[in-house]
Amino acid sequence: MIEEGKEKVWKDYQKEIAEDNYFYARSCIRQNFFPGSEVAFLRILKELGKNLFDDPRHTTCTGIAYHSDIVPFDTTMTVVARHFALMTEAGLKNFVPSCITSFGIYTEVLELWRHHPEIEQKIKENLLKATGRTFEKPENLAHSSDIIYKFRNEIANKSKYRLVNKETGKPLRVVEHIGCHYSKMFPEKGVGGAEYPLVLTGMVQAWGGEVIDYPERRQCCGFGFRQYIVQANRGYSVACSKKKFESMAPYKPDLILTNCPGCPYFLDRWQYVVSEMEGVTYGENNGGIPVFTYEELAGMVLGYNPWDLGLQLHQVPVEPVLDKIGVQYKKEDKYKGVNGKDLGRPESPSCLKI
Amino acid sequence: MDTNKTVAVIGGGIAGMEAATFLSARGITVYLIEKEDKLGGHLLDWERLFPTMRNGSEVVKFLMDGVKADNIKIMLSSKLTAAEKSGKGYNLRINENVDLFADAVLVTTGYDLFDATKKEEYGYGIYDNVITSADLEKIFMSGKALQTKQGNVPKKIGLVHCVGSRDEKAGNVYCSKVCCVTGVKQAIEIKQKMPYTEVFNFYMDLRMYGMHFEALYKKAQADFGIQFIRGRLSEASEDQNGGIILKVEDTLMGKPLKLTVDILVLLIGLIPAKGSKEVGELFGLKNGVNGFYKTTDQHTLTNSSNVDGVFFAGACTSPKTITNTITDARAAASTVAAYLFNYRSLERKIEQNEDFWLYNTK
Amino acid sequence: MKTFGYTIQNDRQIDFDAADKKLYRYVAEKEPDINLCIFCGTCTATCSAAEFKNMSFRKISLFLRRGLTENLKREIESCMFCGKCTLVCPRGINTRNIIFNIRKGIEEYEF
Amino acid sequence: MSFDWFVLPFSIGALILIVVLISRYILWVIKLSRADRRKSWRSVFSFKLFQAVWEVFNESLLHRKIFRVNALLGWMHMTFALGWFLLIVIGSVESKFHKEKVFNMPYDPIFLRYFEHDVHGFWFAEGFTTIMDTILLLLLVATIMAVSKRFFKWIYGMKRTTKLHPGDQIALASLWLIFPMRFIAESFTAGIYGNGGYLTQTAGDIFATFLPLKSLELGAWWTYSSALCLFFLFLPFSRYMHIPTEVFLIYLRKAGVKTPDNKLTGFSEFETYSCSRCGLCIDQCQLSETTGYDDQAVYFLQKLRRNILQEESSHNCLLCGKCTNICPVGIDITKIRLLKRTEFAPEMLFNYRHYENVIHHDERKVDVAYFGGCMTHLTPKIKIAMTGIFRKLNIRYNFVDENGSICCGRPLKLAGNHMQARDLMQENKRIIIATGAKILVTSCPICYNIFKNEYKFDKIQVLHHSEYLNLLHKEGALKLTPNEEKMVYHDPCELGRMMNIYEPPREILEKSGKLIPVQKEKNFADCCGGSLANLPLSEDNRRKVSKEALTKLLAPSPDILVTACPLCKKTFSNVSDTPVKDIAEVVYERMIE
Repeated sequence: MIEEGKEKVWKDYQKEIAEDNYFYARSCIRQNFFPGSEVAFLRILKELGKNLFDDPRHTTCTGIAYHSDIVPFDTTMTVVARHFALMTEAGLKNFVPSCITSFGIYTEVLELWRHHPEIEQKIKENLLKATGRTFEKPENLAHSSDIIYKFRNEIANKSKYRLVNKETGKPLRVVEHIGCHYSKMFPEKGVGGAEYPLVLTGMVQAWGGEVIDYPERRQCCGFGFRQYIVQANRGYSVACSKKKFESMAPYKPDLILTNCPGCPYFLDRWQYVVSEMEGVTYGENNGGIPVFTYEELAGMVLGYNPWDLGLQLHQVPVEPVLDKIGVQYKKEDKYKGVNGKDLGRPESPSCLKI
Repeated sequence: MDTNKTVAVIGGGIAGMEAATFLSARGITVYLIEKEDKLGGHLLDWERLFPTMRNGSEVVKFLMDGVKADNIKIMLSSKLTAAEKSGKGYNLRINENVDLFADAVLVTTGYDLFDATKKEEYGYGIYDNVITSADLEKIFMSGKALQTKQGNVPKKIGLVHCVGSRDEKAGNVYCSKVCCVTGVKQAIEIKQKMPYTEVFNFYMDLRMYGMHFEALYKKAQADFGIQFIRGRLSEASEDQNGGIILKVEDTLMGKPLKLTVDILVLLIGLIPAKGSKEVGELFGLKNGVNGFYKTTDQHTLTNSSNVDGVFFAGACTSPKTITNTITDARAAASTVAAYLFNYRSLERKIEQNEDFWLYNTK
Repeated sequence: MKTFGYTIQNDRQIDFDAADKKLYRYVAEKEPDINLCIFCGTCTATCSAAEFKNMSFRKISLFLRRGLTENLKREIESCMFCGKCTLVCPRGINTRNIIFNIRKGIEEYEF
Repeated sequence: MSFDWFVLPFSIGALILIVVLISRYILWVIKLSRADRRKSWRSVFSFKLFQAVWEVFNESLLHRKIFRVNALLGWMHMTFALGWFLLIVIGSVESKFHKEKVFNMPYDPIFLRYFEHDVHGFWFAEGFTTIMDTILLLLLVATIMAVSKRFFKWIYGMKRTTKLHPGDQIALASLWLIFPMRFIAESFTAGIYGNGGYLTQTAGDIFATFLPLKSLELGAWWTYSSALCLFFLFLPFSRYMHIPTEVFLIYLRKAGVKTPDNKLTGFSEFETYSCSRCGLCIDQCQLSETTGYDDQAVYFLQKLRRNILQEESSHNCLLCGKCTNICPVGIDITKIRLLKRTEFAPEMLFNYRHYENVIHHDERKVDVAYFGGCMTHLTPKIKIAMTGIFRKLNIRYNFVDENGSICCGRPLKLAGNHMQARDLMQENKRIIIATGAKILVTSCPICYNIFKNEYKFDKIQVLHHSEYLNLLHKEGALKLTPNEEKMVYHDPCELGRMMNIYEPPREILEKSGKLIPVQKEKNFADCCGGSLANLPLSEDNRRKVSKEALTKLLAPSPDILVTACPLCKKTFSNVSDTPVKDIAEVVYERMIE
């Protein structure tokens, strides 16, 4: 691997990311999948002294429905327009979606309008007719992982831990996986482009870790909306993740880092499914490979309580990573709710070691 | 039969040298202007030539024999920096300090090689063991053994055709014409040097249009066991040992195919030369849809430009083989002579046959 | 082992690194003509058997190269050995001898 | 009893030879089918025995067939065979007179001169001596011819002679020694005792003038005996095995024993060992011309005898039948080669069950079923001609394989897959019978062969289209206007040598235009090179064979080359500038409506 070659590519794919004053658009599913992540994002930005508006009136972008062919694109564009209107009403100009699919949708809509102003005009009229709202297009559109990337060094400066194995002193080996809709559709809209994306790599490098380049890094996690939503298609979804696991396992990664709602969920849960169906595991000692969202990882290096970050909701236990880094945590608190009450224990997998 | 005519030939590659030779034979004084310090152009970097495997240096020697004439003034390390119409001819400035007059200008600025880093997914400049066809020729020229970066003898080598050609994503929709057969030639050369190395060529179409090209292709299959797989490389990855994992569709099987090779060779295409652009701006020469100079006509007036007294030869108007280039250079010499001596042949006209409709552009 | 109501799909990808090229080498040694195939499909178009069954010499040639022996066995069984394919092959490939030797090879290696 | 130690080599050699021969023959007889064994026992007591003896005399002793092909060679073979035979027979009679006993030692006639010094022992003793000297003279001449043939084969009009392996070489050397040594030994004895004839006595007297004959005599007889011994010991492992074996082969053939269609039996062993390696087949073989070919009939049989036959040898043959055609011993080499293929053929992997009931045709009642054959689909002019003729003559016909068909099965059989061909044949037979036709006409001689020989139709007459068209013409239904085009006719192997159809195509062509003869025709016709029978033959070599055959056919500069096989047509078309037509096309062009 010629590192300078990659750095040259990274230079070609730099994007503008707003400094402050964000309109935050939450993800539909992340709050269920990894509920600590978005909370952590809000906390990190607050601690960084950034202004962010988390509007409760914000709805789905229709991404899942759109990609499942249920909602026509006109509807999608009108919903998106409403969100822009909410941003405009809040007096903000920097739009930050938490979801990669949303990021893709917003990017696609803006690109379409750029080429076809008449469509934008039509949507404006639609929105006005339907809701009486008007909007300005965002001046800056960045995914929330772009924001963390932008402030990766600030986070590193404030960090309590580094992504280094405290026993050996060696950097942790991290597999980075970007959501497909982050930059594969519009490479120039992602930090580092689509081939050698930098957004997560930048974080890992800033926080002391080492990124693994493995052959199937481009492969989709298998979420793919219709593949996962229709039960009969789930075998295809698992197969996609499995392909990635088989490709990355020989590199012995310590963890997988993701920036999409679906990817961490599927890369985490399908490890359990593969182990149950085929008896195969991909981590050390018959365990799995822990999967993190970028907010979770940022929160972890900043020294947040792992259980506040929602790490207990992972199927593949994260404790090996915490132990390697030397994160202080209370084992007994893992299954306690916010109110301190015990939440009960999940059933143990039959094969995957927890 | 010396005449008092002078022609400036801009570019001392194959076309420039051969055109200069034939112009000088008509008693025309030729200024052969080359920006590098040697004549020969890209041919200097090519070891053996398809389809006969002749040494490129023999052709260079042949061309050099031609430009030894007294009335050819070879100007090396020389760059045209200004041009101004003067009567029927041009006042030209070379390197900011030399001025000369030419009755006609023959542009032979050739081509550049496609920058393979533009195909990011192939990993050129990023993966250790991805090289281009031009790099491979340099290795052949050096006489060194072809090795992986890790210092091993490659057991498997892949060659990818059409890198930067026929590819809208790369911005070049045309066929570079020479890479198909170069791929076959280089595959054979690899096998000749390393008979136990498996060689795979990945192609979308194999265009064996020239005389003996098909024979070369058949020989590659029959005598060297080179495997041709119809499918364009979609992406390459590096494995832990520095091997390159290729993902293609085996289009004849209708299935994706994965293959790990020790060295990947990218058969890069020909693109309009940067030099052509610079020279073109000086004279106000028109470019065609694909960025090469636009000739007055596709079929007939193939050496004439939109500017009076400026002519073209060689690969500056479209990718050409050496054979085509030499033929074209002689044709251009003829055309220039016709212009200088007012041959009736240049009076012929043909209705313009626009090529834009082919591309749906304006 | 649980099933969750679906099965994990097998990869359709041909893993050419893992392909068993034994049979191909066996046939190529007996009938080097196999190397000359350009997969034009003339053989398949003229094939007497192909009118009734899946039978494509072109595919056989590919299956052989890719080490897909199971597909190869299925594809080859309808061949009636009439030799029309040999007559039409533009590369002069001795197709019948290839089919014959594939069968010999399959028997030899007990695929 | 006459005895000296030198008789031992001969006696022991002869004894071993007899034991080896008897054991081999018994083994082969056991390998015959039960029916064939019965036939061979029964014929001992019938007229067939005399027929066999007569043929043995004609072929094994006189070598009539070789005479016909090559007189010089015939003479050499005849003097060797008949001369030696007479030497033994007359010598035995002579020795019995001398010993005045009916039963004497078997070596007595061989070494008679050594033991019997009295030339006047009985009333015709001088006569015998003269006869024996004459025979010896002939044999010496034959020996000289044999030696010279090895070194100057052109004298005998041969391009090539057979290559020898070590067993052959020893046997050959000892054979070359036998008669000269007998001559020397007898001359030496005659020089001492004066018991020779006009040849041996004259020579003996000359030898006596400069040689110490008394001390050399015994050595000469030892050498003679040893040469005989060596010959006997190596005979079973050499080409000379054919001498005793051919006698049995002729008898078995007279008894009606044949090589069956599906497998090799002991009869083919008799055939294999009857090959005298005369080498006549070598020049017949068209593949001899193509480089590096060494599997001509004679070598194929040799490999078979030595049990070193490789698969390639059995398959690398056009099965054109020209070697069988020329073989003076009448060995059905083509059939042996074909059946040998079954031993190498892969058994599994073809599956034709799914062809059942896939082909349907219309239900009209027809008189003629027309089966084009696979290859005919690549020569559509034949299809057009045949269907055109049917229509113009208002013949109710059904084009069985108009929309594709099951192969007749012969190509599979040619590759050695007899069992699998059966599946195809069954289904094809069902389809053909279902047409209700009384006549099955086919354009392909390959199909024709198997339809006629192996399909065993009860109520359907099988005709090749050349036969059928000739029949229509003879009946008057088909009328032709001949034109002036010069035609030559190429006999397809499968139609000619395999099926003996030589005249019908010629008859109808003569009525269509000017048919001019070619140098090699009928059973001597060349193969076009397209043969399906040869699996490993490369395209390049095929073209060489085709071009050579074509050159000979086009020697008389015809306007068109006519053949009666789609495969021959296709093969010649690829290399010929002269138009190549099928007989059906010629007839169709020239028929009067």
